[in-house]
Amino acid sequence: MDSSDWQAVTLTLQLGGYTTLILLVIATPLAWWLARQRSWLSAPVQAIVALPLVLPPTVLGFYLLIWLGPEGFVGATLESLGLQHLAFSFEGILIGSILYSLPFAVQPLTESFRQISQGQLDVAATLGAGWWRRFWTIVVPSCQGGFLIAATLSFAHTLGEFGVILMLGGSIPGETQVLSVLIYDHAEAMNYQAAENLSLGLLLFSFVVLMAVYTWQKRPTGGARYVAR
Amino acid sequence: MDSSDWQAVTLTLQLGGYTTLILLVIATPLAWWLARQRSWLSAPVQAIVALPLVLPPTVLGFYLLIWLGPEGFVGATLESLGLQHLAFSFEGILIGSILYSLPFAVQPLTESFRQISQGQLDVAATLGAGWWRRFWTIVVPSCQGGFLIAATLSFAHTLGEFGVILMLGGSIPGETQVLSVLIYDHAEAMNYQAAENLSLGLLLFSFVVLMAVYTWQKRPTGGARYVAR
Amino acid sequence: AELTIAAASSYRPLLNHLAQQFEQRQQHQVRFVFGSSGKLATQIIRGAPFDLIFSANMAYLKALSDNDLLAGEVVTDGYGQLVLWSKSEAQLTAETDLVKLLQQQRVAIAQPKHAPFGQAAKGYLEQQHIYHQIQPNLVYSENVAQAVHMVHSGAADFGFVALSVIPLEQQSETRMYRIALENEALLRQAHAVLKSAKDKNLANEFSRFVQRQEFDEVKRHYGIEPERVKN
Amino acid sequence: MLHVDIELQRGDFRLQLAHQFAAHKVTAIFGPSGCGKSTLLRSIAGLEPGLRGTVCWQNNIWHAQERIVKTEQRGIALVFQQPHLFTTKTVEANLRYGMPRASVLKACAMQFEDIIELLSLQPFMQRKPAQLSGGQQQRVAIARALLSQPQLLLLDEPMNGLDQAAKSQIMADLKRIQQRFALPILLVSHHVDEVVQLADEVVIMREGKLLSTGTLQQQVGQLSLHDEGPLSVLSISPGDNNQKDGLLAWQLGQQTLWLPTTGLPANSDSKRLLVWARDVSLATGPLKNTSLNNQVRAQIVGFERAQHDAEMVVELAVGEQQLRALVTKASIERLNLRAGYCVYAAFKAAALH
Amino acid sequence: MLHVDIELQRGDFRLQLAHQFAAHKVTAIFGPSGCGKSTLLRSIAGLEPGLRGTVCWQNNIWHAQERIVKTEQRGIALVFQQPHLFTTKTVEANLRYGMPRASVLKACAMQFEDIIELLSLQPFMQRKPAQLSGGQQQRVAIARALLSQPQLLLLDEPMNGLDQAAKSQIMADLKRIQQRFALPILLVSHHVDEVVQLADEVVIMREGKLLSTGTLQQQVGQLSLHDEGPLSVLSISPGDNNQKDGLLAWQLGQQTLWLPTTGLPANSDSKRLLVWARDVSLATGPLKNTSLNNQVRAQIVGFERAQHDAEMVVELAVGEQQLRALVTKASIERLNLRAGYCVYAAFKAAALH
Ligand SMILES: Nc1ncnc2c1ncn2[C@@H]1O[C@H](COP(=O)(O)OP(=O)(O)OP(=O)(O)O)[C@@H](O)[C@H]1O
Ligand SMILES: Nc1ncnc2c1ncn2[C@@H]1O[C@H](COP(=O)(O)OP(=O)(O)OP(=O)(O)O)[C@@H](O)[C@H]1O
Ligand code: MOO
Ligand SMILES: [Mg+2]
Ligand SMILES: [Mg+2]
Repeated sequence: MDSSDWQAVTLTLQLGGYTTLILLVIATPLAWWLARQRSWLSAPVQAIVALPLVLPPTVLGFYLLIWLGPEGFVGATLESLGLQHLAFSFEGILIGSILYSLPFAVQPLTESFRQISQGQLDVAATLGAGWWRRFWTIVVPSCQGGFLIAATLSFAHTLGEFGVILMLGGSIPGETQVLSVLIYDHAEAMNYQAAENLSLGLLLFSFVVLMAVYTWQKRPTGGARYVAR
Repeated sequence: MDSSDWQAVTLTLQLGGYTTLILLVIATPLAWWLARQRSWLSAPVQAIVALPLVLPPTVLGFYLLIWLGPEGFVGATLESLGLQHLAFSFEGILIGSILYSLPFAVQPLTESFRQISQGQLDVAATLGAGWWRRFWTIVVPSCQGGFLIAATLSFAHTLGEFGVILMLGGSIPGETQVLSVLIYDHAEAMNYQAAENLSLGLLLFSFVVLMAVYTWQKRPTGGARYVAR
Repeated sequence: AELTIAAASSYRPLLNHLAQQFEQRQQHQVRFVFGSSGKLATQIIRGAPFDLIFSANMAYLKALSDNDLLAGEVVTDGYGQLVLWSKSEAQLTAETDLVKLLQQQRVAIAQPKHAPFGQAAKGYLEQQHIYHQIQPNLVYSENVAQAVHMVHSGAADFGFVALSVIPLEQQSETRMYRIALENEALLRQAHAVLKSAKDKNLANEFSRFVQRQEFDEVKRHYGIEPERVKN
Repeated sequence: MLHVDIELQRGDFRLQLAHQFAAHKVTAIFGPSGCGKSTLLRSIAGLEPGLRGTVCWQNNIWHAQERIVKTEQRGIALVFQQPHLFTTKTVEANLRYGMPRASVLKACAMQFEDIIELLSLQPFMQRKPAQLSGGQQQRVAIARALLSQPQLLLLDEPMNGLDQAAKSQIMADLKRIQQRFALPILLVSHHVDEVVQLADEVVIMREGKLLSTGTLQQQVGQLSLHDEGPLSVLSISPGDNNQKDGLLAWQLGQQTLWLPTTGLPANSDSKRLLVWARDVSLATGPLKNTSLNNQVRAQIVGFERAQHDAEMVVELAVGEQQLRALVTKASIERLNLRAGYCVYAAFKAAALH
Repeated sequence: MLHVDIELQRGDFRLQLAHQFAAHKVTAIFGPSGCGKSTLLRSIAGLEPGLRGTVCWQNNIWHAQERIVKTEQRGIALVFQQPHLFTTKTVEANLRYGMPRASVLKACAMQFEDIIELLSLQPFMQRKPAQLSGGQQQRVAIARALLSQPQLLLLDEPMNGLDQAAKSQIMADLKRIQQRFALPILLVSHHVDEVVQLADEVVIMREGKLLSTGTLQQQVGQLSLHDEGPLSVLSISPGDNNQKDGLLAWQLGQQTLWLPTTGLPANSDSKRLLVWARDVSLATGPLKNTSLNNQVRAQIVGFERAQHDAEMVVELAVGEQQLRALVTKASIERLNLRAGYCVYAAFKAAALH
């Protein structure tokens, strides 16, 4: 592995980490709203969240490139504010990844929130716990599984995704060239050995991370089995 | 839209439909096992299921191409049995899609199964309901949300995914050229208008399907709100 | 009968035109699988059911030939034309100072690791000793077609692309600058009939068809120079 | 006949008991919170993984080392401590869940309409469980269990959350159904009145083990240890069927008692009379001019300590049977009550079953 | 002082009531299953969306059109009909959830150790709720509510699933705590004994509406309508504090009663004596030679129909107070009992609170 490989690794981890983090922050309130509010808007919003998935990543990347680029709606607005447009930047691929993995975070969380015991929330309220405390002490532990799925699916999907990132990011080493793009480049150049080495590394790393997460989750949470008595 | 577009549409729907169906069939027992058995194998299996996600789709497609192709382990075995190898065939891209979308089906279902009320299952058993009946009458309705997420994420992801399919299937019109590949192709040919038309059609169609599914799901299931009393 | 032809994206406009002619005259169907040369070569090695390959990169054709997958000779169709394409009017000439021009600009280039036009562009910049100055401005795409997208979308200001993939109506001389390469062989465009071809006769027929003299003008029109260009 | 000889470990808690439950009768399982009553019922139902030992039901092995019959094949119904209604189904669907097919149902013990009626569920049939009050949910759970036409009914504190009127009504009907179809029932309850009203046999548990077992009459002393104080159960047989002013004559050995008529089926079986010791007063001679019209001659057998220091439990023999009276020590002194003496015991019956 | 004037619609069911709950006292809410008791408590707690009307607590508006105070800011605790323990937390974490910070806690009414002790939770502190029996879970729920040091305690059938011993213990301590800190409690219960033991005021509900309200004494007649039969509550004051043979003298108007001493704090307040009508016997003169040592002179005020046709409820005046006796019509004839006559009423007290 040379230095550009290491750069790609760091960048990938950053992208995966930020994407997952930001997704959780965005998806949580959205999922909460979807799960707990019975508005006519829920179904369309849920559908729209899933839509980026159905487009081929490069095509999605192309449209994002247009919107976030200097001539696009978002990019132009940013530039008129004296800021940079987002094409070919880390911020840009971050936005792309977030958009593209959004449903993997929103959907499991929504379902998780739907299953919460209203009884426990009510009790917590009578015990003086405000919204935040209820959220951290009741919702988060009960929905641990949902958060975990949201996080691991988003993270894994961000690691592997490259169509959007390649198009939107331009694969600039150290800025937007993530590992998946690098592996793709190696494979495309029939540089199979290099591709395989990187792939194996990525797989191994991901396996270790996922294993750790799932093993940690397996800690008995009280054995649902026996609540029946 | 010309005839090759229509062919692609049919093919895409078939691929999406079969993938979703087969995924549900495979993922359900797997998720059940993961959710209900506390084996040391659960964490590694869960991690492995998620692994295909972290590879760039074309690279995954490349490895699948090797394994399913005439010289690969699977393909060679099939050929030695007088059958066809699976590269560049509909069956091949079906397997690829299934593998690639597996975590989206397994994970939400696992979490859903974890949340099932053991009390209700126990009661059903005492009322004479065998495993199958319990599954269909208690598990499926309680996990409706989980199944729905599994199905919609798998379906949407299969519609949009093209890296694996392109590599493994070779984009042969009428055989393995699905809509996402076609859109990609149109875009690549700078046939932006065609790509946009197809994309819009795909988005619209997906939106309608997803809307229908989520609206149907929204039917009140008893207002968890009031169970607390 | 039907021909399935694997072709590099830089061939797309030309082959579409030629195939139309072929179909009209021969009553045969031709279908294309366009992709990057590397991907196509990989697929052929793994048993893809293609009849011919049109590649923009001789290395991949050599790999196929090494694997004994070619049914005949490698036939050169011509040479690709590398151009620097601008998103707006630019009045580029040989005298233009590229370093100055490309300063603070985004320049799209196909990934030199595997895309021949990218390689060619990189080679050109190196040969001009300006690669280091320009490198920070480069953004990489999967292939030349995507490099064109990047310019087209307005996100990149310039792109090193193949003339053949620029839409005809946008090939105004004011927006592009043809780059004369030291070694055009780098962009040699060639095709070969594959061993896996179902109907070798038909495949050979198509191979001969595209070699006809009458299509030289067409080739040139679509950005592939059948003859060596002498400056 | 249900034979149980099991062992089960849950953390520190160990359930270990062997007992043969009477067929066709109601066995009450009684014991303090956490002594393993629910775990016992769940073990019998086949719901506790890791159970060791044997469970046999009428010559069928339900659980043994080599063979475990699945819960759903045991033909039982279990009303759990929580209603556990099927949340996604309407009340009606809940009720019908365990019901045999209509063709079989005709000949069945419990008819749909009767049970709905008994538990007053008519207004809720199309509701979802979440739209019911606690007591209403509990009633649905009971009805659902009964409608599955079990061979063996396991009830885990089934009357929790029911109001007194509903409870009496349901217990009476349950008893009626039980007797008509000789349905064996295991009943877990913390309420002596429920136990006394329904049970024929009593199993008392303590910390996962059997403390004692026997018929209700034999076990009355043990039940007494619980807070409601000592009590007695007297067997009485129908007298010459003289009915006077709404009172019915019953024979307690040689003596006659006049008790208000009850809705219980007036078959010739003997009935049980539950008498709390605190309701029994003693006199050295028959009392006149009092509304206490059931005064029986009894002999003092002995004395027992009572919960309160100022009181004693006087053990009396009425014919063959045992009666307990709770009186103050002051009264014992004043009346000079000694073992062997004959006294008149006056009481009002708390319940006739 | 809690003032409630609310309206709530749930499907066909409509809760509509206005009442001013006494401050510093225990108000029992009594009524058949499904009459809206839980819904009332939840409304007061602010847990029922769509509630209309006003809820005021000591001059603070908790709920009104323009202003709704959040549940968590009301300083209440509610023990729900189901324990609803936090499944992911240990018992200890459950208990500490609502507790104020340690610094504040020092001055608090309910100390951690005391409550653990009272509810015997010591052995379970590190367990998860799923590893507890039904009764144990219920106890944790009660402890958790008490430890949050509420200003107002709402109890929804809190004693469900508890055995008699635990129940008596907890009720006695609850009463003690309540009196010491003048903690207002709303108690939903189906058990007359719980109501009588704890309540000062009684609210009776029927189908979402108030049926009647009043002090326990006033409401005793209403409670009687429930199955356990008619009863009376007598106020007695401490006598000259003569203690004899473990018996304590109490004044019932001009007359003296001798009752076993109790663990209740022997302050100078008057106590309540609960007497079931079926435990009262009447005689035309004082009875001699009997263990019935509490015989009071009473005047017959009138007669009421009883549940059973063969019996009548005799209403008696003992000084200012009302006493009920359940006797057979046959006895009434035999003793020639008529309104205005004086009789001697003998009884054993069921409970002293
Ligand atoms: N996983 C466990 N670890 C430790 N102890 C357990 C576990 N599961 C159950 N127990 C204990 O087993 C005992 C028996 O529980 P069970 O539910 O059978 O009691 P019960 O007699 O039904 O009590 P209740 O009347 O309160 O319902 C309880 O003391 C409980 O604490
Ligand atoms: N969504 C609903 N639709 C129709 N009726 C409802 C709904 N929710 C509650 N109810 C009714 O409201 C009434 C009051 O319920 P609540 O839980 O307050 O009763 P309760 O007095 O606590 O009864 P219990 O003693 O059985 O617990 C019940 O009759 C119930 O059926
Ligand atoms: O042959 Mo390409 O289109 O430069 O990848
Ligand atoms: Mg229990
Ligand atoms: Mg209630």
